[in-house]
Amino acid sequence: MTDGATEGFTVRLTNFTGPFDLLLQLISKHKLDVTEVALSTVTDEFIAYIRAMGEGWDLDEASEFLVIAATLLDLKAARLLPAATVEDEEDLALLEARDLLFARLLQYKAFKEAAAHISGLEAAGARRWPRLVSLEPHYAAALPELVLTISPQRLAALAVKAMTPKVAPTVSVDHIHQVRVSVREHAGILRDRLRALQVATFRTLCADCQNTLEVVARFLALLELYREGLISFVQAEALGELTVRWSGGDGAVELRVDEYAGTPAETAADADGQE
Amino acid sequence: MDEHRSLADELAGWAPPPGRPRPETDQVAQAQPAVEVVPAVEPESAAVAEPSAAVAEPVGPLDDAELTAALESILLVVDEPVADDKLAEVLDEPLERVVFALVELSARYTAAGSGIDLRRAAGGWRLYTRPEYADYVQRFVLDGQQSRLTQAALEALAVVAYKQPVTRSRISAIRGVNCDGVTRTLVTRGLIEECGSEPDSGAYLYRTTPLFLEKLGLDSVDQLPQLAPFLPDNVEEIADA
Amino acid sequence: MDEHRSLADELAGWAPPPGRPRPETDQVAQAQPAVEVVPAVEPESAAVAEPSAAVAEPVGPLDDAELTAALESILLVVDEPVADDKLAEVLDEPLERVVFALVELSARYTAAGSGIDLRRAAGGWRLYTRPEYADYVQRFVLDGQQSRLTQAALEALAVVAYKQPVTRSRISAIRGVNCDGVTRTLVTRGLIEECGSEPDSGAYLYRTTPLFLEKLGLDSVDQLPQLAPFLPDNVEEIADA
Repeated sequence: MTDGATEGFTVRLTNFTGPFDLLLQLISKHKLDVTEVALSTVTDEFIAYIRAMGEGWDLDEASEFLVIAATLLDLKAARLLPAATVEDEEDLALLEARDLLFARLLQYKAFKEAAAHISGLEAAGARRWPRLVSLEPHYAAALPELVLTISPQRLAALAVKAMTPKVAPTVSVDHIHQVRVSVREHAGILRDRLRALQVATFRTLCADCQNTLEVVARFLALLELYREGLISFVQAEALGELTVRWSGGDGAVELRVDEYAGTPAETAADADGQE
Repeated sequence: MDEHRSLADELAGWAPPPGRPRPETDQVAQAQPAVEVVPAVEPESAAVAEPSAAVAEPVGPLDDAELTAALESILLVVDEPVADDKLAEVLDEPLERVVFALVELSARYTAAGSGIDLRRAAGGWRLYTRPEYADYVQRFVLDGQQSRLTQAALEALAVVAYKQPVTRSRISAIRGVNCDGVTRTLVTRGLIEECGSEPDSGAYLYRTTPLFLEKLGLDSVDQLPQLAPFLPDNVEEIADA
Repeated sequence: MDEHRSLADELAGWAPPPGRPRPETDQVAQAQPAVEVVPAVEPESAAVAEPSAAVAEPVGPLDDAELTAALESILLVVDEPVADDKLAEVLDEPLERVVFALVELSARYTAAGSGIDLRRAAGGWRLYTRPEYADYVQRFVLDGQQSRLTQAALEALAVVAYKQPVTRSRISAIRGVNCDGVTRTLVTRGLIEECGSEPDSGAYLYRTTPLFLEKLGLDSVDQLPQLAPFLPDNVEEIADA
């Protein structure tokens, strides 16, 4: 995946295999247990890592990171408020979202530990080779004679069938040269679009993106809009379609979006200072 | 690992007969020199003939030493773990006797520090090199070594191992990332396979293969540690909600 | 046959030590439990490690028991007879010592009436089934043998025919399933054969044999139909017809 620091802020990314893995790594880096405090502690870092990912996103990955980032931001915001008793539906929904996140995180953690066990077995197995040699000639000669009635044409057809890709080929975006994009600009696009549509899926919102970097920019822009309380997210199932709902009202909305590192505009310089 | 230890337990107090005389075996050897000759004078006739007809009937029941030796010979030609009941059938011996002979043979190899290791894997028996000598063996195994699995592939494999049969979307949901690519890799490597589809969604279901068990040195997936201790009780319900 | 007798001559008057104690071997086994123990505290580091880096260099010279065990391990996986000087080179031991160990091992197998027979053949050493048990091995080999190829084997054969020379992992990648088993079947049936190995990976390459051409009634692989006329649209129908 991504390594090292990108300009603007310094983060050291180890390999992580998904949003839960990243969360767990961040939590363990702080030597914390999986608690609400831990989640709150790592929220900013989680989002920083997402920013640093830059290239290398695909839409499916992005939506899950986005949902988790949104939940984390919610939880962090709630902690900043004076502790209140659970009285309205919003609090309840937040608690549910938190429990679901904990549950999925712990479930993932269990499988990660199981994977470590399997890795150990695999390592031990790699030092063991099975007997696998050709049959001694006199046994091979005793095999019943092979009946092979296939025609060359059918063999050719079988070859074509075997060589026809079974899944839709994925288009690599690696070769696309890097374009500089502005998160602020994309936030503006999304604001206008969402105000008109009220509700749209993440996929729809990114339908006109020319490259991965633009998807990432839209993704970060959504986080910014979310942070401003202008939108909310709905996702029926994990990795399912992510729906974005406008909650900023009908009036004109001024965006306070800081630019990120690597933005073409001169505003990029102060990107790392934002909180 | 565990079954290895239990194997040893089973055999505790059992004394292998390292050097007992076996006149019968030698007699048999002298009586059947023709078998040594590589045939192939008329390979067609042998090939066309009914399999069973080509095979001479064995001469009476096997004594313990002969049974063990016959098992060793057969194990030398198997190219995948072979079930004990298949061995019993081919040798026309009671299953318990064959199993006992296999367990004893495995323990004898281990006790003698042999470079050959007879192991139970994926529901069968097969000869393996002993890990202590991997460094030497490696230089003779010319066939390209398969690269080790990535962390992502291991995680997906763990989900399949514990949740099988399971759909790709369920694997993805647990890992929080799309798993289509790693699932494909695991299928190509022969570690998991499709096994029908989910009635409601029509999505393919996946399970682990015997090769998975063999590569991991497991007899069955039941030997994997329980997942439960890692998990709070209600996680499944919450996550599925 | 001849070298078999000469082996016997060589060994005449040589007393095999069937049951001698080997404390060294047991110590070695106990000193290296890590190989068997499931570690995996930091799976990433293990998974990322270079295969060769993971291999510890052997610790000093081998004692007699270790040398014999190492030879057993190597001989278990070699398909072609392996020359004693190659074994000596890999084990970094004097040729005489290795030859002596091989001769002794062969004699020990024979004296113990093992079903495994270590013989010198074609200028090298290889493990064979002991002729006395050929009937059982043959019964096992013929059990369940089919005279027709499965659909999977036919498809793999088609891939080899058009992609040769090709590695097993490439066949698997093209077909999207593990093809190690069917590849072996095709080799056993003489339809494909090894033809060297890929320089980078060391993986064996396979090509079709003259028998394959004969069975298809072709003079050369150039006579196979061109693939171009088949459009992906109707591939399924034609192939499944």
